[in-house]
Amino acid sequence: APAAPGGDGDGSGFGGALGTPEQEEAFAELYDAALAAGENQVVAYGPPPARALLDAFHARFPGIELNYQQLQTAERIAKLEQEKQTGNHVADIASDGRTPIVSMAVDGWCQQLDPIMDLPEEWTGPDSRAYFPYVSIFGLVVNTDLIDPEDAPQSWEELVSPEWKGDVVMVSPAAGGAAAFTFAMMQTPEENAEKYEGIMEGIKENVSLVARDALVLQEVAQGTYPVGALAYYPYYVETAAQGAPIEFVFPFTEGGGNMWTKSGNCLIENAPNPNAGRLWMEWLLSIEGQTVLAESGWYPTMPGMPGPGGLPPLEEIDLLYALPDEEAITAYGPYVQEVIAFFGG
Amino acid sequence: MSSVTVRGLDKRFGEYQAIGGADLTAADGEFVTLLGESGCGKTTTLRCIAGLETPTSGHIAIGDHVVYDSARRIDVQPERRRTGMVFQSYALWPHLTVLETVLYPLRRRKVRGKEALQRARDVLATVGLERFAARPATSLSGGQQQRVALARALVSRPELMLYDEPLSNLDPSLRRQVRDEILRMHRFNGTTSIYVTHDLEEAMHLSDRIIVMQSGLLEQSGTPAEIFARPTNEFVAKFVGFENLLAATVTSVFASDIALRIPAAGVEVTLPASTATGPLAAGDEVMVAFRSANAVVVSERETGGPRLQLAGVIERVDFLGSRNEFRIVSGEASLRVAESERDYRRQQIRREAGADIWVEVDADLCSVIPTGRRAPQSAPEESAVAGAVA
Amino acid sequence: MSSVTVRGLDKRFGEYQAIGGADLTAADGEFVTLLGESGCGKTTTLRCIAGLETPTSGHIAIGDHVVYDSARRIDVQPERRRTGMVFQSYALWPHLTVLETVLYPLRRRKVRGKEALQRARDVLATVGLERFAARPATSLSGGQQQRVALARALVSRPELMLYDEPLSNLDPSLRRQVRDEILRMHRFNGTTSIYVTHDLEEAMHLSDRIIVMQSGLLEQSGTPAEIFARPTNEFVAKFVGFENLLAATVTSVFASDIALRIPAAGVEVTLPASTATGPLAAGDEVMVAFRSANAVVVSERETGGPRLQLAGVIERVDFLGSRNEFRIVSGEASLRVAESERDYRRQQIRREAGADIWVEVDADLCSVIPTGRRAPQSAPEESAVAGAVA
Amino acid sequence: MSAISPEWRGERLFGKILLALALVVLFVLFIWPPVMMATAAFRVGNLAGQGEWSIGPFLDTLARESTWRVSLNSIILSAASSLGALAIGTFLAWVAVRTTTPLRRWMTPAMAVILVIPSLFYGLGWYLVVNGNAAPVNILLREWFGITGSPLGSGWPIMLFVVIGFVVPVGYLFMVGPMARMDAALDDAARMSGASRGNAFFTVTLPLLRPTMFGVFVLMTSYGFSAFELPLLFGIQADINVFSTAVYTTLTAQEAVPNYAGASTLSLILMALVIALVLVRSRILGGRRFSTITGKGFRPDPKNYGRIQWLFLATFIAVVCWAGVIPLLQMILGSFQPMFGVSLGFTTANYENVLRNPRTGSLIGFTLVLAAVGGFIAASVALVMSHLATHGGGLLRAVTGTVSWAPVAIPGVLVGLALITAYLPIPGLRNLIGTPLMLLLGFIVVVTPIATRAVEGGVLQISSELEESARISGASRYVTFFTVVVPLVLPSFLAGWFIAGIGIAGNLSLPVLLSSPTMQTVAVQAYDSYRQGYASEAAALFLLLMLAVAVVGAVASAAVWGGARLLKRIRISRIERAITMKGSAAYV
Ligand SMILES: Nc1ncnc2c1ncn2[C@@H]1O[C@H](COP(=O)(O)OP(=O)(O)OP(=O)(O)O)[C@@H](O)[C@H]1O
Ligand SMILES: Nc1ncnc2c1ncn2[C@@H]1O[C@H](COP(=O)(O)OP(=O)(O)OP(=O)(O)O)[C@@H](O)[C@H]1O
Ligand SMILES: [Mg+2]
Ligand SMILES: [Mg+2]
Repeated sequence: APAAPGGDGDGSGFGGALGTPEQEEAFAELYDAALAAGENQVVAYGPPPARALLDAFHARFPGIELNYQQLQTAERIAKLEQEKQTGNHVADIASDGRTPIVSMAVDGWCQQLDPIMDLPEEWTGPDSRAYFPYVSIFGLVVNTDLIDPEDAPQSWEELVSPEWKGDVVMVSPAAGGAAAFTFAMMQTPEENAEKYEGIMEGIKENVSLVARDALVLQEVAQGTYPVGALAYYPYYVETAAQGAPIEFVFPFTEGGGNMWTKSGNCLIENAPNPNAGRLWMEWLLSIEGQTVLAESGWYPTMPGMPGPGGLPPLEEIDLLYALPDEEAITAYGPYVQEVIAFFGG
Repeated sequence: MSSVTVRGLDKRFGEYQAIGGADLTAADGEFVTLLGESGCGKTTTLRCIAGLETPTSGHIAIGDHVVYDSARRIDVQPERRRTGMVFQSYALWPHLTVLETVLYPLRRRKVRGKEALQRARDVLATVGLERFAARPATSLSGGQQQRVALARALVSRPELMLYDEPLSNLDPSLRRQVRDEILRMHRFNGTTSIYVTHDLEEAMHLSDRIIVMQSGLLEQSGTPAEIFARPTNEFVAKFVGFENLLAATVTSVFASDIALRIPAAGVEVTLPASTATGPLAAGDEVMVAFRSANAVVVSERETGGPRLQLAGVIERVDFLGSRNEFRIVSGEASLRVAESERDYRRQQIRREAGADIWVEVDADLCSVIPTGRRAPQSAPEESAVAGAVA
Repeated sequence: MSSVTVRGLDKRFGEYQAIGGADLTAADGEFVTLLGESGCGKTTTLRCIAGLETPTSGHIAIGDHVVYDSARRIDVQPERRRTGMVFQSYALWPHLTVLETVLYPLRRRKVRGKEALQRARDVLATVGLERFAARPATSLSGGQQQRVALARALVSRPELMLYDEPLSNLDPSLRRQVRDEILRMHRFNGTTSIYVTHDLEEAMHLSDRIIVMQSGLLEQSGTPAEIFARPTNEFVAKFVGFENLLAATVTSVFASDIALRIPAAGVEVTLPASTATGPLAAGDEVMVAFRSANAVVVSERETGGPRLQLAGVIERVDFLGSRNEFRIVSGEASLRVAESERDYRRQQIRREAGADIWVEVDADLCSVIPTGRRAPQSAPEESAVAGAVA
Repeated sequence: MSAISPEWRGERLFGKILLALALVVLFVLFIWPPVMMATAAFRVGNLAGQGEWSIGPFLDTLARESTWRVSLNSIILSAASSLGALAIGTFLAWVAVRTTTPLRRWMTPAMAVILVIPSLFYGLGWYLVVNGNAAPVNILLREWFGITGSPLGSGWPIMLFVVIGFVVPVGYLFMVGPMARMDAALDDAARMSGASRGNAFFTVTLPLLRPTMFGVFVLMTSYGFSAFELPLLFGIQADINVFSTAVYTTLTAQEAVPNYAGASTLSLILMALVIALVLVRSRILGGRRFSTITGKGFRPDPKNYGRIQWLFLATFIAVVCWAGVIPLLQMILGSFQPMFGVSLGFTTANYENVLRNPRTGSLIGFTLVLAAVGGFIAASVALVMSHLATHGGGLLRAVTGTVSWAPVAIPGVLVGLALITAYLPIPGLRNLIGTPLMLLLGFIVVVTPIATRAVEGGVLQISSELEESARISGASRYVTFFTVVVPLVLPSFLAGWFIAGIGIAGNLSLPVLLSSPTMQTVAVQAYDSYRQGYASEAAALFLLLMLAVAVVGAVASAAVWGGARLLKRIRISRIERAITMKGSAAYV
């Protein structure tokens, strides 16, 4: 649980809740600078993170409010462009999946930062213009009233086999989103395409598709289907907390192909609240931030942090291979279209 | 069979009593005209018969079928009553052309194809609107619209026709022509017709029977000749054009004559008994009524023949081209006399205000109307004594 | 100052020419009546004067102000023309009560408070609608609505009043009463009035001048007496009630007489020169016209006095209460004669179909109307020769 | 012979300048965004309508088979559902105002409340009724026929059923105003001509409403193209994808760089459809107006149709259940569940969470004010434009027609983007972006076509002679407008206001783009919550909004109704006093 506001009382440290004393010193400086500049809010464009995170941050740094506005990539760019043209800057932070954030960093929307925490290069964007504090994973949920989690499918091949026909529910890739992206990643590069050949066809053949992520969990929790595929782990956490008889099964141990995405933030050029914005970005990498992230269902990216809910560490999982950041910006697009078209969209 | 029987018809609009217990009948094939003041309930009566208005109470039968009976909770839908109606407000459909409007009732009655077209064209020709067949009905002139409304009602030849002032906006020659056509169709199809008009001549021409209404009640019913010659009360008399009504007292009643005193004009007169429109006894208060066109203005009192002679002074003369209209003061009474062109040319008199003249009316052109019927005890009012003018 | 001058008024609705170059004037304070067939453009003319319709071309001035001129692109908005109008279709506002409707023009003209109320009440009393003041105007009976429309127009006492058949739905006695009121107001306020009606008597009563229109053109204009006694063409003659029109040829013209031959009836007749409504020469084709009321049916030909005498056979008699209407065949011509109640009683003749009689008309009750004006070369048509009937 | 007064001439010049100015404003606000969107189909850049010219994405998109498939699906879905909803809505509107069916006075309020249900929860509500083992429909099927699974859970029939149910209230509310203003005599005349009740309805009543019905049909069909949530919920399992999903996925599929050109190309299809429909409509109607409010004996009284009215009532109740009660009950139920639609017991935590949030109150307040003000202005703009269109010449009619249809050609998913990219280069507007004022402006642009459809029918019904008689009575054009036109068109105006207001309250894309992050509406907030997995909380929030709308609506209509009655009483008694008591009590 987060420490009491203001840390241990001497005003400069946080009792090791965030990191080393030097790091905490830096946090405190940033916090003071933000308050001194009257930066009492951070405006972020992107999907808001779990509430626990916001609460923890707010408790740690009172007086700074986080305002998230959920925007699609196109919308965000249009809005930022407008802010740039009018000089009326509103946004401090852009928050999104990997490729949009990388492409923003490449296009010069983001400020270069020097992370307080020792974030590995792998998780900083180009020129250190973005941080990727966590990774989201997608896996199976099973209804424990209907089947034993042990008996759940162990690989994509098994999942899409006729054996499970009618028992698996998944969000339809036809509406885009992570599902479409999963199968796009299975198409490229060539090795992936070979490795996962036939999966997409099998899905279409044997898996029931629904419109929304939330419905997958709902259907499984309700017991209409015993297995739900590509369930978003943080949602699972929330749902299980409500007492639903479900279990998360992760990872696929045979054949790999476990779906993951990394999420990032960047500090917008000319952000009106640069200190507060950066504070939020840095805090997400702090011990406290990473811990809360893990509790909320994400894999923290700082080295040495445990995975969420007792899942194995990220390094041990056979993840679906993804193209390098800068290549990914443009390479997946056509495949996503293809997947969507394949599923009738 | 499409006689009409209305009994005890009562219609209220909220508090307002539009019709109070009217009885009305029309025999099969009869042409009945309703006459009455503006707002007396003519339209409402027709609408009740048509089924467009639900009476407050009463009984209506068309032919053998009871179409409305408040006691027995019968209320037949309008389209089942097989009636046609010309609406006073035309009620033309803005979305249809003239021809479509006229074809509409035929379509509804399953007359189709050539026959329908032929009938529609005939009726349009009758009302002189053939040229306008393709125009939207509501873009026509007022009179043309009225004719469309009429054509629409006539075309389907219903057994019972209800006409609500169907010719009020037509010019006289067209009106005469269409009126004759209505009569022809009425006779030809054996339709029963109920007709509302304010034009007395039209009523005379068309009707088998005329019914005079006053504020929601039927006042008198009879053949045109009866109504026009022998109105049984003051209201009807005024309404059918007896411009001159003089209060009088019966002094004595003989076998074939009645002696009267007209106090306002200060004269005594003896009129044939046949002029009385109701039973009379000595002492009765009556009205002596005559039309302005039936009186003549002469400079010298003539003798011979029973006649009403009143000395008077010309108050005003209006020269109306084909007719002169005099207003004459005779004692306390004020009279109206119309002089035809021929009469005008026939005699030379001083036709100007202030001239002393005599007004003469042939005895049998007068009507003696019993009064005080409605309120028998009431003393004659001031205006009545003074000899009122319409 | 509110005289009206209309010059070269032209109005098309799409292809359709409703008015074709009409000229019309009304002097300040004059009461002008437009007469004409249904659909001849009366309403359109009034609407053009009021500014509700934009003429295709022409010039309209009210008083000194040009309110429309197609050449100079002037088109003054209706509300600035200071006219009042009674709409043929009433045009009442469904959301206002009778009193509010009548107050509306006063409000717009900044008459407020007691005065407005007083004026509204007066005008409502005039049309007999005081009791209905609180009712929505459109819930009234047809005649009542028409009176509201009239009251609304009268209440603001505009300098120019346009009346479009304002009394067509009223009963005769009410009509007379309101008509007199209109005249009183016209005189009292010095209003200029243009009035459309189909009721000849109304026109006679009210007008200083009557204008007869035919299909978008003005045919004749004159005082009521002129129009009624001396129509200058067949159309006008028919329209003002000359039911009998006989085609004739002028055989010779003397100083004070005209000799004519009427081929249809096979007679020759000499009429005073004053009966001619236009210049004549021997050989001209003319119409001899007379009203049915001015002819008498006699059993024996009388002598003495210049008169038109036509032998005939009764075809049909309609007994219309106060009047008998004869249709008589005389040679190839068919005639109408109306016999008044008085005439009826005066002589005993066989009044039945087939009876041989004489029709007589005093010479100076005839009008001799030059024809062939419009299409001078055209041979007289069959129907014209046969002595047409309206 | 005085020439025309200089004062008059001045007014004319001033009027012309004013008109020109108005035209420019209208063009920039209404026509520029769709034009920009159309050109964006041919440009590749990081902002819509900017960057390099290229025809590539355009050709690519059109070459895709799926483009045409989804368009066809959408055409079928939107045309069929608009037709169905319009038919049912029109019928119910007729029942409500032209018959004496019991409870008819409750029909409009009921439909108004139903209209407030957001499509998301309407869809989820029905989804839960027909999908899953616990769904009532499936339980019945299992019990009675032994059918398992969710056979009725997706596919065309259920999709049409659900979509029609969703738009029925819209159809109803569009039609009820014009329906209320029909002279009963027109119907009477048909009955006297031998037409039965049904006959008269189909041959006279309906044709007279053609101008309104066609307009509403075109509008509903176009908006059917923007249907997102419902086709997604009920179509995707059956592989039925629709246009709006395609626009969305085209735009976002590339992830990093939005594919504006592809999305704009798709929207050209909608644009073509709208243009075609509008042309067909004006062809069929030919600029005719069927005036049903005349100045001669206009009596719009309802009629008693006898016992069949009980059938009407039953139909009404069935429709209310279908369109309102069932999804609403699910929504209420869901708002008390810890997880929406999953039976894990009940909790009030969702409400507590929502109410604990200090911003909930201002959120609801802001939404209500925005909807009320925006709806009012849009309805007013619609009223003025419709009125001008019926009176002005061909040019004015063309301009107002275009203005009232142009925004419809932008797919709902793109509306926000289209407006922001179109207004961005325009100096005055650019500075407004991000302020509530801009949001209001954007909403007015977006909902004016909706309001216009509701209002124009009412305007077309007013016979021009009613205005003419006012002019002759000395009222200027403006005074006539306010004293004659406005009172007569009021039912349609109120309907337009309400529908436009609901359109604003339910819009998701404009607040996000045109306003600041702290100025959001309930719909945006609720939808965000839903996307984060807090569906129950979203339901709770929306129910609170609905409650607020109902309370405000009830209070407002009670006030209006009571006020109107009072006013009428005062009017009548004043008139009576004025008439009876000689010379007393001035009538003001
Ligand atoms: N709005 C219109 N569109 C097309 N034609 C019209 C229109 N208004 C009038 N007309 C035509 O113009 C002619 C003249 O119409 P107007 O209303 O002036 O006749 P009117 O003399 O008043 O006839 P009535 O005595 O029947 O009222 C008619 O033939 C009519 O059909
Ligand atoms: N719908 C209504 N609501 C209230 N009152 C009405 C209604 N219809 C008619 N009335 C009233 O009932 C009375 C009779 O009306 P009706 O229309 O029958 O008169 P009418 O004899 O046809 O008169 P008119 O000759 O003027 O047409 C009138 O006083 C009228 O005001
Ligand atoms: Mg009537
Ligand atoms: Mg007219």
